[in-house]
Amino acid sequence: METQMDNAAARVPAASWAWIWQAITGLGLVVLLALHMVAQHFVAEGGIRDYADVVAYLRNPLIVVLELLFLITVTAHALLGVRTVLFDLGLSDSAEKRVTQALWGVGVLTVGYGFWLTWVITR
Amino acid sequence: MSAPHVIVIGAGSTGAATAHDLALRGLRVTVLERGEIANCTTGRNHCLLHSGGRYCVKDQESAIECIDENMILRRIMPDALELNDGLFVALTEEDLAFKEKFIAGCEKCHIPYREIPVKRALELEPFLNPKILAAVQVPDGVFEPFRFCLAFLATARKNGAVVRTYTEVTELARSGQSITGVKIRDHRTGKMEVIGADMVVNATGPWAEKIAAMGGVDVPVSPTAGVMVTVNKRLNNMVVNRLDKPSDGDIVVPQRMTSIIGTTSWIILDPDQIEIPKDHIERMIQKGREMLPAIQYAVTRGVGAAARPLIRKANADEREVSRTFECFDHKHDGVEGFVTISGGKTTTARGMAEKVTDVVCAKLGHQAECHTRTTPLLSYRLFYN
Amino acid sequence: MSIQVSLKAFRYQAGSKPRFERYQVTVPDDANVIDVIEAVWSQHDRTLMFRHACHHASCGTCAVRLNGYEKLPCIVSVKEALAGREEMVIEPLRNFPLVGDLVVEVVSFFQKQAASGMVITREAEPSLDGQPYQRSEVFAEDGTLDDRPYNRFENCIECGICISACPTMSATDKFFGPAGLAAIHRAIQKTDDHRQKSWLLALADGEQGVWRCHSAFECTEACPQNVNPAEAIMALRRELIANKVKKLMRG
Amino acid sequence: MRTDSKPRRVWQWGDVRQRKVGTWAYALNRITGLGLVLYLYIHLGVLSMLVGGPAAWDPFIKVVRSPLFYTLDVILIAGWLIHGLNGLRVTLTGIGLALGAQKALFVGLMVVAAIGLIIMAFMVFRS
Repeated sequence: METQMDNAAARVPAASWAWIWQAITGLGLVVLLALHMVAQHFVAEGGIRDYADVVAYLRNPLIVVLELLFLITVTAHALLGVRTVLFDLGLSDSAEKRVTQALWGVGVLTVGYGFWLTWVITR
Repeated sequence: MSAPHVIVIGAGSTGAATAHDLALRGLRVTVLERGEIANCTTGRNHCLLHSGGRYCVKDQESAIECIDENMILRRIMPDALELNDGLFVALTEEDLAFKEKFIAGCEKCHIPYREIPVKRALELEPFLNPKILAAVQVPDGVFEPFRFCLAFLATARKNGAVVRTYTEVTELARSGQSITGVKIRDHRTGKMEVIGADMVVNATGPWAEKIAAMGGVDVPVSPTAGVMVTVNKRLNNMVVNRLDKPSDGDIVVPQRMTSIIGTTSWIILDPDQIEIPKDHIERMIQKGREMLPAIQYAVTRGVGAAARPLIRKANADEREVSRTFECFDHKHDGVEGFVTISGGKTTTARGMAEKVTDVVCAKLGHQAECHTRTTPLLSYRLFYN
Repeated sequence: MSIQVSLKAFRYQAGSKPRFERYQVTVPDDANVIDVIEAVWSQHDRTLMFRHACHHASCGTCAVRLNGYEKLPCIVSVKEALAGREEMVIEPLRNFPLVGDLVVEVVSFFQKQAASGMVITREAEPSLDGQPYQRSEVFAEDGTLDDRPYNRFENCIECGICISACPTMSATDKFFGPAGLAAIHRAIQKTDDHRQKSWLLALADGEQGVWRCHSAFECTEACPQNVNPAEAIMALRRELIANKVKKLMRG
Repeated sequence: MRTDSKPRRVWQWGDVRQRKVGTWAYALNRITGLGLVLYLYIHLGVLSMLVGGPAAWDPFIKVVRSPLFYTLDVILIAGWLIHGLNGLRVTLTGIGLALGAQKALFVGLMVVAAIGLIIMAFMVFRS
């Protein structure tokens, strides 16, 4: 009985981290999205209208940090959400593993792309 | 050579317990049930694990069967019982006069009993009529009939039995004077089949007469209906019985979050067509209120009636008929390979199974002893695996 | 007094197409919906497959969808079922494999229930009326007196209604589901064994556990026995999160 | 025995017929969530035009400032509001808070979303 219990406990990985991160990033987004909108419309006076405005906007280092933080958070939240939806399709254990790995890849690429784009514009 | 094959018709408590006993003794078993497990007589019974108290005055044979089986079931299915005992309460001077006979009956049938002071009884059961004159405690209990059957069938399946629900027996196959199997319709697929068997056990309760007729024999079983009225509150901890001879509305069985008032008794022609008389429902509520007045504040949750199998005896009122069971070996009617087990109660199902399995084993020349008294049953949940 | 009831019932037999069939049956005016289903069987078609046993909401077999919603037909009156409509519609539960007609295969449900190890009987608790169950002296096996609390069956009758009502269960079977998680929660409440408790919590925290619930609360809405599985799931989550926070604080 | 096909089972997530308010919330959260993911990647894709400098970006911005795109903006904002506010309900109830009030909470938050949407729509079209 005891060994059976030990084995079972060892077999099931805690699935809570995904939910907890989803909640944390979700709450983070409420704040960051508001800042994202406010910053774009009010920090850049009259809103960001053309390319010159974009470059000017990103010259503020605080804005760059804010925007990149926003990108990381929104990507994490979005991909965790996609992961949940895919898992609810009733995938096999190995498919679940592959989905998680693939989404990590997509996430890294997305954030990397954001960093690269910021670098190209502000360079 | 493989073990003989026995078909059990009916998956109520009798069929379930019989399948378990047969499988435990090493026979190959197939259970055939036309609907869901326990869908009629057993499913809609009173859920009462009898102490035998109800029968200890007028029907001591049944009472002894009940208390013996009660004690066995406590050992073999301890997780599937509410064991809170029962009270027999006297409401009138007449009831009080019955008490002497009741206690003598308990002594005679070795049913543990204890008279408890009225004040104490009212402490234990706050909803009891405060006007009761006496209370006697006996080891009644409560089971859940569907799961009761599942526990037997789960264990039978582990021992190799095959259980087929939604499979209706349409004819008995015979060769000369022997029953050689059954013809069935599998309702899942609509297909007809013939299944061969070395022995067919008719465990169909009040339908026993119908199945026996397929084999060209007769069994004296009368379908007798009884009404149960369930209210949406649990008003008693223990089973509450009227301290009197058996009558309508003489018992309130608590189960889960509800209390079940029972029962009436009338002979019916067809166990498939029961019309519940409205006055019976009213009478149940009215009689129940005499013992537990709070019933008037509860809402009726469900009303059920099912046919019980009563073994006919000449010139007896249906309340007077013994609740005991009987096993009919149809070789006495000139038919081999066919046995009927009927009568009895869910409480005595294991005992009925033992008796019919003894008969089956003797007929088949299969040497095996009964071990169901001491074999713990599997969890009912394991029926589904 | 008898009344005529119209109903539309889902019919399916292995190898043929599912369809709806209309029936008219005669039942007493105070009948419940299970009596209507039984009347279809006894008055029209003896091949109709449906589950039923106790007719008072204890066995949990008869659960179907009545007019679209999960119900126990044994405790819903015909009057309620026909309120504002000409005919009632009876279909099998969702999210289970279909055996035929109104019968679904509940094996997966009982396997999930068994995972918790919760037994069917519970120690006595305050009844619905708020009246406490009191301790009684009852008989031991040897006939002597024995002190033991009252017991009773669990509220959950394992009818499968919550599984049918849960939107997450519609596409995945890798979820203990509302009843399964409520059972784990009950088993945690019942045990004093520390190891058993943490094993059960790990089960709830696992990949088939509480994190697959996405807060639709349909289980609690539909449960005929007021088990409130959603609350049990959220209580498990709260405990799991609290444990994690405590662990973090301790480093 | 018959089991529904996977696509049919997946469809049942979004099938809110014969369901109570909880499934409405569930389905809305899924649909808005997936829509927002789609938007996120379209948005990131569009931003790649910035690499082409003012010659690529400025004409595009002119196109975007049209009633059609403003309407799309309003739909986007509706998605944010519904998903964000419902997410608040999921998080609160998910840690055991406001369990008894989950239905009222959903309805209340959706009313807030509707009011917020009207204000935001007004702001979008005025700018």
